[in-house]
Amino acid sequence: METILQITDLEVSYGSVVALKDITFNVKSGEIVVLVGANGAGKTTTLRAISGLVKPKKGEIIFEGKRIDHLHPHKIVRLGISHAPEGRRIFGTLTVYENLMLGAYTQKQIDKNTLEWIYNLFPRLKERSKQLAGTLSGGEQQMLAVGRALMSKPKLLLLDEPSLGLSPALTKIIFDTVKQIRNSGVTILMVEQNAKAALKFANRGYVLEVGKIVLSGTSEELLSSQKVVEAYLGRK
Amino acid sequence: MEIFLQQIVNGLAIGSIYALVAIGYTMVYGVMKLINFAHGDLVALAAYVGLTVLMQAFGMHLSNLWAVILMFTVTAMFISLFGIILERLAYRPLRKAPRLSAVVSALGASLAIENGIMLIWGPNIKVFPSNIFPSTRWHISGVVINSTQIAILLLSIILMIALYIFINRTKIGTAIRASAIDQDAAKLMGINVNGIIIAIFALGSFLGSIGGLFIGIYYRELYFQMGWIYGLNAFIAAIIGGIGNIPGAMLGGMLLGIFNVLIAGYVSNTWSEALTFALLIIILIIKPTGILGERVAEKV
Amino acid sequence: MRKNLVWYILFFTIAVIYPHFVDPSWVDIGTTFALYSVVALSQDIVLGKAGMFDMGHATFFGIGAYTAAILNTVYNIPIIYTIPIAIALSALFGIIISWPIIHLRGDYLLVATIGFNIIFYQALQNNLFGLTGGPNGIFGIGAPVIFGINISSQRAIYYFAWFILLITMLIIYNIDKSKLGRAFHYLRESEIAAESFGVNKRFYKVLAFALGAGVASLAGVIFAVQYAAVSPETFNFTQSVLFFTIVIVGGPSSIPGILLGTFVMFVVPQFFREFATARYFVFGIAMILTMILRPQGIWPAKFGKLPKYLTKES
Amino acid sequence: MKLKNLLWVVVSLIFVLSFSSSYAAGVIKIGVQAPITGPFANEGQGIDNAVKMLVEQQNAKGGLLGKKLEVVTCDDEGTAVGGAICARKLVNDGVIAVIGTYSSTPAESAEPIYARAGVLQTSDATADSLTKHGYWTFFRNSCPNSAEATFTADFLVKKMHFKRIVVLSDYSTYSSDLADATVAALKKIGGNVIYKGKIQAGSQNFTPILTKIKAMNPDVIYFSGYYTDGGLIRAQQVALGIKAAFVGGDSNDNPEFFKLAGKSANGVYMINVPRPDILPYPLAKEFLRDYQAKYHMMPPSIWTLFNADGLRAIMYAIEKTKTTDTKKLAAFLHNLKNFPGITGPITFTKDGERAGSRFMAYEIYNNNQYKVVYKED
Amino acid sequence: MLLQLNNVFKTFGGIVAINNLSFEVRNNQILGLIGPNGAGKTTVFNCITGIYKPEKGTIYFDGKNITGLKPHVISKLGIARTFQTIRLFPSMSVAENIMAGRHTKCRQTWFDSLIRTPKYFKDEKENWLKIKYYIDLLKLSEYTTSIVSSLPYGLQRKVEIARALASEPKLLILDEPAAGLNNKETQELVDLIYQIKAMGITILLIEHDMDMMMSLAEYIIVMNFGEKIAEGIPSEIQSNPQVIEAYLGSE
Repeated sequence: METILQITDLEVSYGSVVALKDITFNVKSGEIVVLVGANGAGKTTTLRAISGLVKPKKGEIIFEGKRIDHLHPHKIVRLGISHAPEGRRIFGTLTVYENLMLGAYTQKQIDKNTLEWIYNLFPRLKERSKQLAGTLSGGEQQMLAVGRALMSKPKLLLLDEPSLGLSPALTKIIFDTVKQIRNSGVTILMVEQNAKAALKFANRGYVLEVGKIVLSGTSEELLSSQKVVEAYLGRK
Repeated sequence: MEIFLQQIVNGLAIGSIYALVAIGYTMVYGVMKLINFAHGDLVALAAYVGLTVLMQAFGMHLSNLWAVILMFTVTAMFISLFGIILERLAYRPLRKAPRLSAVVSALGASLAIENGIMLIWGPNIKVFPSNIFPSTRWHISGVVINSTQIAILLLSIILMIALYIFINRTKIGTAIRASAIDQDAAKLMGINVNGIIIAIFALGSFLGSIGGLFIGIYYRELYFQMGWIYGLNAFIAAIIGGIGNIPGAMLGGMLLGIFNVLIAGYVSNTWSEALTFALLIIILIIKPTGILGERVAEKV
Repeated sequence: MRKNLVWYILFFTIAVIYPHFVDPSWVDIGTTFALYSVVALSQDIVLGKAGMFDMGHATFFGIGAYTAAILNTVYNIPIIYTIPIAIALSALFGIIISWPIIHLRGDYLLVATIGFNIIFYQALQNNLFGLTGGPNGIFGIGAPVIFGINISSQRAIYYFAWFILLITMLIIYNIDKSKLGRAFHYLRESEIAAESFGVNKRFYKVLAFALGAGVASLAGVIFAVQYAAVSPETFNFTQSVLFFTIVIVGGPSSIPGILLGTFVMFVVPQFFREFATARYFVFGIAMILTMILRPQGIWPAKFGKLPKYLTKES
Repeated sequence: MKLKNLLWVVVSLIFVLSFSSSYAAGVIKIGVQAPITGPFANEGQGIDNAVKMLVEQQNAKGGLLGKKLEVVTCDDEGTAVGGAICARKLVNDGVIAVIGTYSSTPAESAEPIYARAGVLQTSDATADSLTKHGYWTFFRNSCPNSAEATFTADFLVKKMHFKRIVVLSDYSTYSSDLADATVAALKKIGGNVIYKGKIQAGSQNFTPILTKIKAMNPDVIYFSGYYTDGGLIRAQQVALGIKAAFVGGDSNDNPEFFKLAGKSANGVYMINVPRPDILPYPLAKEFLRDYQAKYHMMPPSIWTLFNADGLRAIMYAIEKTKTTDTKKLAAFLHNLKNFPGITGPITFTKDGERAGSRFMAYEIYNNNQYKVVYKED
Repeated sequence: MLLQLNNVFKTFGGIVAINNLSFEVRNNQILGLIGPNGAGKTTVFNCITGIYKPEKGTIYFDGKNITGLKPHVISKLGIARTFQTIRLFPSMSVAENIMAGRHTKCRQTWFDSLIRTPKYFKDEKENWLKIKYYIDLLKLSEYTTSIVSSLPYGLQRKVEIARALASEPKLLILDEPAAGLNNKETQELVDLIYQIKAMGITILLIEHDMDMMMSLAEYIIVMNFGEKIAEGIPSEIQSNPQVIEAYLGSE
């Protein structure tokens, strides 16, 4: 498989606070890769650096052979990276349909098939397309955030905590959908707290601790690693 | 009753001008959280530029209609461009600075434009020719309405409907609304937020320039400091409607126009400004974010 | 700390000898500079320290000037006794005005304060209660007599104004170095953290307005004495914009910053009087440039000057 | 970063370098206190232009007493405080006389300062109080409000027989004083004032108050403010279909009034001293010709000419008394009788009032033609 | 019993953030509050400290009903806190930040401040010297005059704790104090928390670093979806299947 995203020696800091240090990893085409780790470990910052919302201090981000770490976010979206950010960040006073349209902002016109596909993935969104997004329930908002990100027909989808605040049943639905999205050919890099479930369907994972990658491997390796459990529940 | 209706008619005419100008304040505030104190002076500048273009057009022996069309197009284009340049020079360098620094920059821009007008066109008042619009008057059961008022009201409403459609039905319009809600999320949609800010200044200045030309056509008197009065009123209108909210600005403008005439006509002419502001303060105390504004809770 | 003291002594020494070297119109400008500095410092209590966007401060300046003018010309009360009355009245107004609007955030508060200024201005113009003299204002205000000295000559008023500036600077300095000033700063920097550590938001915010109003009012009384006249346009909204700009251009919450701000915004335009027609044009552009080059103000406030018993040893 | 610092230094230098003033010996200094900026900027610049032109002409003839004249201008911005600052500045610059200012408020705040310094002051400001303080240095070069008020009242009641009179003013010292004086004069001769109101100058939208007035059915609307508002009030009055006559006080009499009022100007009555271009005096024609040649425009109003006369009277006094001692000049001026002026013969009374008023009432026809309908006897 | 929550209920725009939560904190206990992101832990803290007003339920502190009181009143009663996202006074110095903790303990009135009465001098000196103790305790003395926004994250966390301690609280609420700290700093923090407990202060703690939580907390409350799903001593919690599911997720 060919490497779609390569990150080398990435360093990010907010003011004097170093958030990421020497992060190196890659994502291969067609994979689901999960970043796991406790709060404050730097998972979200990694995604923000890839989509251009924060400028790295050092290091390279290469997407499909092109260096993107100096580009504006809107240019990165055009290259085919879509980011469903932490906390969903949907446009609450716009309708569901308008949110989806914004997802397709970089497209010349809205692809009916993509829309249809997203409505198939999340039938709830079709039912509520005229409703204001802010009035949706938490799960529906998450669906919208993912659906919106898919509207730009990305090659690489960045998902930040898609199960945050969702009930187990809803989490399952979201995760099933993530699998479907991958099966349709979109590469996925996700941050997930629900590590066990995520690793179940992911190909590979990286464990972050305080801005550094401390462990990496295939899902199976990580799932059986004591270190992952420790990352959350601590050493006994 | 006739008197009351007459007041309402007059209030709507001035209110629609306030509304056009208020939209410029509200759009800039919505995305940049900046009170653009120079907007009112841009409106005044538009009236002066319009008058100059009109006189040139008459000089070229164009018919009234063509002269007016030329005036509107040239002025609107010039002022929109001016708005874009203003943003680039006076506001963009301050986007990461403390908010009040940008406010002072806006006050400086206001002072510079106002006195720039005086340097170019002189301190004397300038007067729009009275014969550009046919001034027919209709008496409808005691209420006098003239054609200029109707033209302004109609054109304003058409412009506002067009803006409403643009903002709500087009891609760029939706992008503008999205940028006002959450700039980072907008960037992630592939929206060039810098481009949106430029668009907002162009659009706000465009509507302001139409407002300025209407002032010129309706009242016909221009003086270099007039921007302050219209700017302040339009700004109040934007606040009443809920600053950042475009339909709010339209509503606020119309309401303020009507408040103004009703207070001046029925309560007290000499206290009209004070009462308008007292009303504004009461609205703010009761509904701190204006009539259509939304309360945004801070996350702790 | 020592170094600062030396600078301040130098500053006031120059101020003391200044009127002996310049012509009378510049003495007047020096007097007005001192008074405007006092108003700007008082505005800064609200705007710079407590972080509330107040763009109507000329109201309180005006309340002081008009209180002195009315009490002196109508009721024949000597100016010196009008000072405490003016301060108390203005502080009371500060409380009454700010109480209902104190919860408004940022720009909304700014609009509300502009509103109060415009209401005040129109009240003056409309000759409220037949006392304010309408658009003419009030003429023939007397001079204060202190310890038998009649403060009526130009120089006497000059020194009196600078004495008031000195007192104000001391008061502001005291505020900065105390529980009171720290509470204001905490509220500006983070309201939630301040409240969580026991700072009573409403009390301190209203108090900031009351103190700001009181001090501005003091300057107003002397201003009325300086010109022996008060008229509404000296206290209109444009004047508030000037005080607001002084604070932001100079550097919020910084005493030297605000003095510099007053110099740049009030004294410098006096140099330009020769270039009357172009000066405000150039001045507007200079305001933009200043903010771009110095977004925190010309002389931003510095924190971390602590009592010696804390920083010395260990 | 370095570039920023450099720019900063340049900006500060611009501020400081502008501090310069020059002193020249062997000249007679004449001050101009006028609103060069602010809402009356055009009037102020008119006064400044006129003074500079006359001084230039005098210097071309060799000046006065063998010395050149020099003009020092100070912008009072039309405010009381600006007036006081200017007065102190001009006094210190060593002027012997000050021409201006345009409006009453800054003239009044400057008066005591000139009086104390012994500097002559001649202003067109019309507030009655200006000549009531007993300052020997003050000379009014126009006519006081009270004279105009009496004339206006006579015109409205005795000549036109208006029964329902509305009086409007703005908030300025001049305008509200004139309105008050006119109402007082009307009451004295039994005029019926049905409404007295104020408008905010520059607000442009006067329909609320006019609509209110419409319901009162007035015969006449008298406005004592400025042409910038008067022209619009008339236009909006007609647009609202209010049939009443419109009478404007002297400050309405300005070419811009007719532009603003458009066709509605027809039938308007103006109360004023003679207009610049119908002044019958050859000096006036000469002045207007020179002014137009030099500045390529007409003076903004008659007030420019009044101030020009103020200057001419003072220059005449210097020439006659062969001194620049202001006490002697004042004594000469207080006894000046029928000195030919641009605005008619100049005579000053003991309190510095210009004697004799020359008010007329004009009716406007053909948009901007004047016809005298009433004159003082 | 120092703190007692009874059936506290709070919603945001129709979404339930805390659902009938009850628990109590005993004197001088270290009580841990854990749960996945978005479980409502911080909202609980905000309800206790008065930043949010619970819609239902009561909160008792030291025998007093503090439900719905203003934050500054609650602070005075002896509750101090740190924040999840650091909330210092960014442009002020370390010492001035810590001095905020003394606000309720300073006895000078605003008038003493204004004209510098003898009471002012005495009060200032007393309190500055008091915070000096906390500056030394947290080993911040070399940063006393530094502006906090220029300090690294770990030090900022320490300043927050010092500020809270300076108010001499009965109850100290720590919201993820170890977030963003490295191992060494975390270890120091653990020692510090033991020291604080030794001072007789009760501690309520939210923390994601489970090593730290398990070694520190005497008793743990587990939350998910705004509800309490488990409580007990650390070893019980660590082997509780419900907790494991909440954290690692079901399949």
